[in-house]
Amino acid sequence: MSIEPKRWRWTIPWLFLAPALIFFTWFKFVPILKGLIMSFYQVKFIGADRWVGLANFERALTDSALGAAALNTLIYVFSTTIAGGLLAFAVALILEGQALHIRIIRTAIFFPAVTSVAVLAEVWRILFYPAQTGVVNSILGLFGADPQGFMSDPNQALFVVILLQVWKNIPYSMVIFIAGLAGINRELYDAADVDGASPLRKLWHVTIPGLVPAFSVVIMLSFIRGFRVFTEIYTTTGGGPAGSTEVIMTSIFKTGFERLDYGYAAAVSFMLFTFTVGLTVAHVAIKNRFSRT
Amino acid sequence: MKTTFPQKLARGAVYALLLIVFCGPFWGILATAFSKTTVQPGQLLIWPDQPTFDHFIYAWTEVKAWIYLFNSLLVVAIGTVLQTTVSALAAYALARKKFRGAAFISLAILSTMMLPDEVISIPLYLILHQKLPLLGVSIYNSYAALILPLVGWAFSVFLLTEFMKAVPRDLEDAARVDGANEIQIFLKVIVPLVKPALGTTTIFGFLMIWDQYLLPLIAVDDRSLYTIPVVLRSLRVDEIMQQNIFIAVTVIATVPCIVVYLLLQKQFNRGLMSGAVKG
Amino acid sequence: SDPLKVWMRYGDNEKNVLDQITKDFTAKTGVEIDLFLANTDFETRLARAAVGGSLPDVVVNDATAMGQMLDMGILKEVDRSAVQGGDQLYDVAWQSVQAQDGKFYGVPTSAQAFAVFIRKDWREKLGYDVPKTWDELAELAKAFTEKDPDGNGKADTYGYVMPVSATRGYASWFLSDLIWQAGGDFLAKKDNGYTSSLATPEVEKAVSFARDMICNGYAQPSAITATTGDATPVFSSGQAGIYRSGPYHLAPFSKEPGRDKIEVIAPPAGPAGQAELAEGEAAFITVSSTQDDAARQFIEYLISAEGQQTGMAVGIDSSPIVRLPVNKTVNVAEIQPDKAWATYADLYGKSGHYFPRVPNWKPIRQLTADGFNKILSDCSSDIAAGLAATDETVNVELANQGVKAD
Amino acid sequence: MGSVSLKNVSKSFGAVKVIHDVSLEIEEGEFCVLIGPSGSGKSTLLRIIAGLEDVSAGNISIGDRQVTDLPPKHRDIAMVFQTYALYPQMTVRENMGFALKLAGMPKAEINAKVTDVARMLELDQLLERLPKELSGGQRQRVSMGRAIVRNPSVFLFDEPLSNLDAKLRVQVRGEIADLHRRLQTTSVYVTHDQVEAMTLGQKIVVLKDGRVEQVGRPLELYDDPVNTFVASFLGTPSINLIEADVTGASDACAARLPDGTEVKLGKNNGCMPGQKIFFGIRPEHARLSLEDQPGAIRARIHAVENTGSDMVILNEAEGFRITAAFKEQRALEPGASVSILPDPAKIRIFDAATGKRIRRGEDA
Amino acid sequence: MGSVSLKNVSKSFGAVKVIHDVSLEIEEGEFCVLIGPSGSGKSTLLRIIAGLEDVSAGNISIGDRQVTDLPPKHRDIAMVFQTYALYPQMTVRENMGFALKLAGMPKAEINAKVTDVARMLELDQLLERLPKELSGGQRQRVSMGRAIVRNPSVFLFDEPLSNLDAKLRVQVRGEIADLHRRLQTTSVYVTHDQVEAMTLGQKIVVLKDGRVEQVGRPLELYDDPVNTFVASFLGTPSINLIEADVTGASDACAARLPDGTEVKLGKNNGCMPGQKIFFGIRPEHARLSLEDQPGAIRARIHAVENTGSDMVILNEAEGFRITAAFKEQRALEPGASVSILPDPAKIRIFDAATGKRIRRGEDA
Ligand SMILES: Nc1ncnc2c1ncn2[C@@H]1O[C@H](COP(=O)(O)OP(=O)(O)OP(=O)(O)O)[C@@H](O)[C@H]1O
Ligand SMILES: Nc1ncnc2c1ncn2[C@@H]1O[C@H](COP(=O)(O)OP(=O)(O)OP(=O)(O)O)[C@@H](O)[C@H]1O
Ligand SMILES: [Mg+2]
Ligand SMILES: [Mg+2]
Repeated sequence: MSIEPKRWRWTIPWLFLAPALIFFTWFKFVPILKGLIMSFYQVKFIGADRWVGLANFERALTDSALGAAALNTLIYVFSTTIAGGLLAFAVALILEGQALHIRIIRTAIFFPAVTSVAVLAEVWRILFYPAQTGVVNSILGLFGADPQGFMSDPNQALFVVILLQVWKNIPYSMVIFIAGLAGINRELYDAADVDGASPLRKLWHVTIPGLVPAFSVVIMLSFIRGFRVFTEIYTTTGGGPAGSTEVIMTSIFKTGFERLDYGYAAAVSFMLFTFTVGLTVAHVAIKNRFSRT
Repeated sequence: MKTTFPQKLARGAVYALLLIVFCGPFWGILATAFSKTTVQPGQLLIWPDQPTFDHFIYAWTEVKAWIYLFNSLLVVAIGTVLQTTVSALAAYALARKKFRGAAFISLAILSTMMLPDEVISIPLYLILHQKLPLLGVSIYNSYAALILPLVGWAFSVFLLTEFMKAVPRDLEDAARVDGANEIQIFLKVIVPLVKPALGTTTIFGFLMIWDQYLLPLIAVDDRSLYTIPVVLRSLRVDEIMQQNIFIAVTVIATVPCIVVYLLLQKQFNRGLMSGAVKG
Repeated sequence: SDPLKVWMRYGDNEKNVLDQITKDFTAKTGVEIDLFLANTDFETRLARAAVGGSLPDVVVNDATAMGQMLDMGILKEVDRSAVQGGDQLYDVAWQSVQAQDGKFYGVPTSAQAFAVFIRKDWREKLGYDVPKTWDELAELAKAFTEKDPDGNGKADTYGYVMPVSATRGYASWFLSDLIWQAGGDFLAKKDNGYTSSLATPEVEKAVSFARDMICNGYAQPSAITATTGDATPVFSSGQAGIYRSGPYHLAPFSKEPGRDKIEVIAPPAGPAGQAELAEGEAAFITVSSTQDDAARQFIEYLISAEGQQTGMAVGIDSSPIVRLPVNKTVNVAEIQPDKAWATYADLYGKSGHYFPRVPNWKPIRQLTADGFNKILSDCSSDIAAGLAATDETVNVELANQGVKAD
Repeated sequence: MGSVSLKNVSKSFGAVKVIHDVSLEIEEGEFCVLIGPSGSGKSTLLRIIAGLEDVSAGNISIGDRQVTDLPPKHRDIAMVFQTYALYPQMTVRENMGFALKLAGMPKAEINAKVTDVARMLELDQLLERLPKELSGGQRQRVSMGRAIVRNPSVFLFDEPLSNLDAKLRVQVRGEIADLHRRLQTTSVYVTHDQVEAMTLGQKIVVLKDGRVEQVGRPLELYDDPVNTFVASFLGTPSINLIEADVTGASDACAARLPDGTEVKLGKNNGCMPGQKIFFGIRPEHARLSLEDQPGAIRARIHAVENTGSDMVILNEAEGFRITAAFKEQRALEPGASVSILPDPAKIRIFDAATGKRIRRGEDA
Repeated sequence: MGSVSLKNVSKSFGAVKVIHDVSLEIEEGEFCVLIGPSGSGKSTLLRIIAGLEDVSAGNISIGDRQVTDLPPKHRDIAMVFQTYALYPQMTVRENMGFALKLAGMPKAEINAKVTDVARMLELDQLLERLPKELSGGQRQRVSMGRAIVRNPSVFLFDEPLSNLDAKLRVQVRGEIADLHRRLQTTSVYVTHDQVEAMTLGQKIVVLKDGRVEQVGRPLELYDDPVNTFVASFLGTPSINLIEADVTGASDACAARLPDGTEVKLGKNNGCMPGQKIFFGIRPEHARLSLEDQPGAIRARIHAVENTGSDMVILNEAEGFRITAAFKEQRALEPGASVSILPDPAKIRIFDAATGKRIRRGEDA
């Protein structure tokens, strides 16, 4: 390298990238391509697959069950984003600071974010067990409420699985907000004090504008997680009852892996994939425009 | 401006509420796993009732949780190290080098972050069966099959890239003037400076590998290679298992994650925080 | 030669008996067995193995899964007459592996029927008789729910444990008994195929009975999302007192809540009399197998009197893989010490119903389960309309499978 | 309306006392500069006046109102911050009008006021821009505009120039001075830059460790510092402080420098023979010549710093260093021998043990 | 060993050319300062010398070696960065020894060298500390120590003082000067502070927009600038540049200032009657008196900035402003009428159109 450094310098980034590129290519890019190709076929298990062109995609667009799942997904994404974001923001305001007890609490409430989804789902099934003796129902009982059906009630099930995602994401988003809060110029609060702003006004005119980047990160992460949500739902309600918690990924899983219709599952997957990638690109573009001007 | 006693009390109540909501369930699970009393579905004990290790002993000897725990730990240890190393190397190139194609590579890697794993499981299964190019061996049904597909992970590449971008150029230049070559710059200057980010990616990488259900399903046939989540799932469909034993296995599945988190949490918080502000 | 690769849809609970069987078989024939067990995602694994060209030689799976495996094209035809000992098998068992084209693609290895477990201690405490009809069943469920059968002073018990989640078709699987007991059926067989026959007063009666159970609160509260995995602990932990299940639960329920506390009864008769689901497992040889002889030998061992007897796991610390023997020469009542087994055998022979043998039952099971689950989860919905809607989706699937009658 | 008066103000953060019993009177219309090293409590004191920090003890009044317990918005003050603290999401116009809007002033009136002040500060072209679209100097002016618009009794400045580069700093310093000449509003200005303090202040308060060391007009402090701290804090290059012994009789004693040179201290000098003192002479009062001079300090040039307009000569004498400064260009090279003659009227002496000034009859 | 020579060096970033054909000779042992406004290419030029940037065209040699294509480590240079660029995870000792360790020097030898240099820079007590445990000035010294330890042929400095506060800056500036006097290593020093340039440099290179405007000794540039850019870049307060017309005959013409005052320009002034010029006079060459003087500019004092050691008087004349500066303390108040007399020998005139200097016979 030192003999003719200039001539070989271009290879350096590629040498560093090489291991990653090998792994990504073999275990991600190639499967993605294969999957994409599959979506144009009716996949047979023994013998040659049957080329069906765009039929799988057409079917997806007219599949009403998938449409219902897509609607549930949207509800899921927006509710988890809004509720999770706002609650995490509130928790961040409460737990901002460097005092020891606050740091300990922050560490402790992070547990849900570092626990297996499989375990979390189990926790949820236990907590929201619909019997009167269920944990949450017992607590509700203290306030005189009737036992609720929770995940057994088609009207509540989606709400309960949304709550799971919110619960799991609050600590994570909270840390991002706390970082954002630490980045806000203290003098702005002083300036607002001198200007005569009330605490609410300070929140609105200083804190929230200062947290715009944090909100942007939180929303983006929540969107990505929301659109591809699977395990959280599959292991709690399995999409039921009466399809009330069916989302795109559980629907894909059922057609692909339970009914073994791989071509169709691949086609729907790629539509979802394209959508999320598009969403990310749009987000990055918007963010860049904002930070440039 | 001074906090009054009622205010303090209110704060304390809010803290308690947060702790109950976010940690309470874990406590309940722990208490139940150590209780002799059989719980009904939907019940947790607040305090261990007739404390006992029986459920763990059963999980250990009968369910043979230790085999799966060992597998999980082995896979997660090697996997996390490989993943972090490979990601850090790639991040170095993406963050600190200008080269043709950088934007394209970034985009390609980023896009895999959006991809649900389920989507590529069939093609991945086929690939695991194929012989690796050049090496001519198939890794199917081996530890390698549980590890290698997880080594490339966009999230850690990107987090580390963001961090490495923030390392002042002066430091790299200083090292260059001091006579360091690329490897030395990477190891001695960049890596020590992105330790917090490494902490963060290690925890999330750990969790991600630990949590794998689909990969073991398609990568191995041999029961002796199963990992904890697979066993957890097959225990859940096992209708004969006692609830407490199942909860005990759940505890076994959770403890390593929490331990790793607590060990790395200082780095982790800093990493998450500074990474986040840059967004 | 290579060991014979065998995949079985069993879990750890059956491992010991299977080890015993393979050991005996190898000792007898010298053929090595490479055994793989999976009780989750079994079909998914099979599908992947098919795509990846790594299918086993022999698959032991639910007989109902045959349609799907045929669909995948992985099964070899079996010459019934060439199977040694095949003539000793019950004919009804053979039918479960007969495809639409009249050919056989597997060999039955085990059968079972479903009966009802009841908390005998509760029933006696409350002074009720064994229920013989739906009404008595409902009465008992009501009593278990409302009369504090466990005597702890809390209203924390329920009547009937119902796994009616839509997941993997549980609702359909559970309701089948009731439908038949009411005199209905899933499909109507015509000359040139089937049509869905759910929108009938009989099926409506069955669904309505189940829904009342749930809506009156006599079923366990989580019924609507419960699979059997969720439901079983409800019974075993003493949260509810009635559970419809197979003989494989005898052993565990004898430990918890305890043999003296439970009884096994014939399912209470519905408006049309007695009926219950009959199921079975079967062994299949895959198209990619190159060891047909060894495979056949293994299957023949499984159905032989010796194999069946070992499979019943008497004296082995294991769940049985043979619930009810398919071999006529084996008498379950003689082998199983618990008399309840006889009840099962009796039911299987007398009133057992297999699911209809359309080319692929699984999708239909899923569709009907989706439909039932939807109806059951809404206490005020129009049952007939829901069933009619389900009929439509099932008919579409029948058409897909090419067996829709005009 | 605008005098500021602090009476025995103390402030502790937790157990740490950072302001010790400070009393201070700032007259109406006066420009008062608080100066001191980092951590001396300047910002804290300013924030106490603003009402952003509570006092632990003491009283503050503005005009004739006791404001000790009033929140900032009721103190009739405006503040300019080191980081300008402009609301990033608001335009210049909105930033400047924000306080008025909060006070409930009608929109038209706010607009008129803002436009007025913007014109005065030459910001009228920038009213619709966001802070991030402004240069450092412009931001600085907006932050001043925001304060002026409110027409407060007192302006408070916390190191308002420290984020600007050297050239801009000089310019904006001039603008602040002009503004004060025009508006005559009482101002309290925190800085740690002595040039700013000297050029802007009508009254300078020197703080150290939360205590007031000296208060006075700029030249008063420069010429008549009460101790070595104040003497060396003001002036660049710093005053020469040379350890010396007092010799001779008390009414006409002299200082013996480490190299043996004796410098007459004049009469009524308040010093005692044998006493250890610091002999202080500012560089511009140390006359340097290449010829030998009687009574002069003999030294060798160590380094010459010539900026074209100013020459600073660092000299090594026996046992100490002494700096001389002047504006004329002279050909001087390191290594040359020189003699240095302190201007007798400008000598300042301090007690070596306490650092306290010892006043001589000759001190102007 | 250590001369540095740049021949026709150009550098583009993408399509933007930031260094235009720069040639420069720095002699062995010389202390050369690169100065210019922000973005003028100072850092880029320094990084080119260091080998941290490739050149687009041209050659660089250090000593008698062509180094154009060599990587930094083979150029025998050491560099001190604005941010000090200390490795945060290494102790002072490790920081200083890092380059030697990389070069494979035995541990004992490294230790000896580091200890040596640390003693020289009074860092010996701090060797085991981490950078974050040091003050700004100490960090600065460590970063110099790290450079010195390597004993390179050339030191490169990129604004090494800009992160220090004013007092410390003066002190460390002195240390750098001392060090250079001691080691006599060729040094290239980038700054945008003209005081640093004037006091440290033996040679100053003024850059603007990637082009060399003028190269010379400090006083040469101060007294003899080639254009208005160089003239106003050096010196604080800045030179007064007043638009004027040339009147009279060409061998003895005068400048008519906007207020009508005519100032004789002397003979051989190279100017043409009727020409528009900038009339330049530095503040310290503008003599100010309260009495009327014949031929003087009449003005009114606008503001007085008195730092105790220096007085800067900003004056308003009719149509222009003019600044005067001096060291004596005089009683001057804003509003007073004054007359200002430029020192005839120090007048510098520039073509108004091009900014180019017009040389007069009288220019010293
Ligand atoms: N909120 C606070 N909590 C605890 N200590 C504080 C706080 N604010 C200031 N201090 C301490 O009070 C002392 C005075 O701080 P202050 O900011 O007033 O100094 P300063 O003179 O403005 O310094 P600088 O020139 O660095 O701004 C310091 O020792 C500082 O550490
Ligand atoms: N890596 C780069 N890519 C593109 N343009 C660059 C790069 N580095 C510098 N430039 C541009 O080159 C020009 C010269 O930059 P340089 O950093 O040399 O200026 P400078 O004189 O050191 O300024 P400063 O005093 O602000 O440090 C600037 O216009 C700058 O924007
Ligand atoms: Mg301060
Ligand atoms: Mg620069």
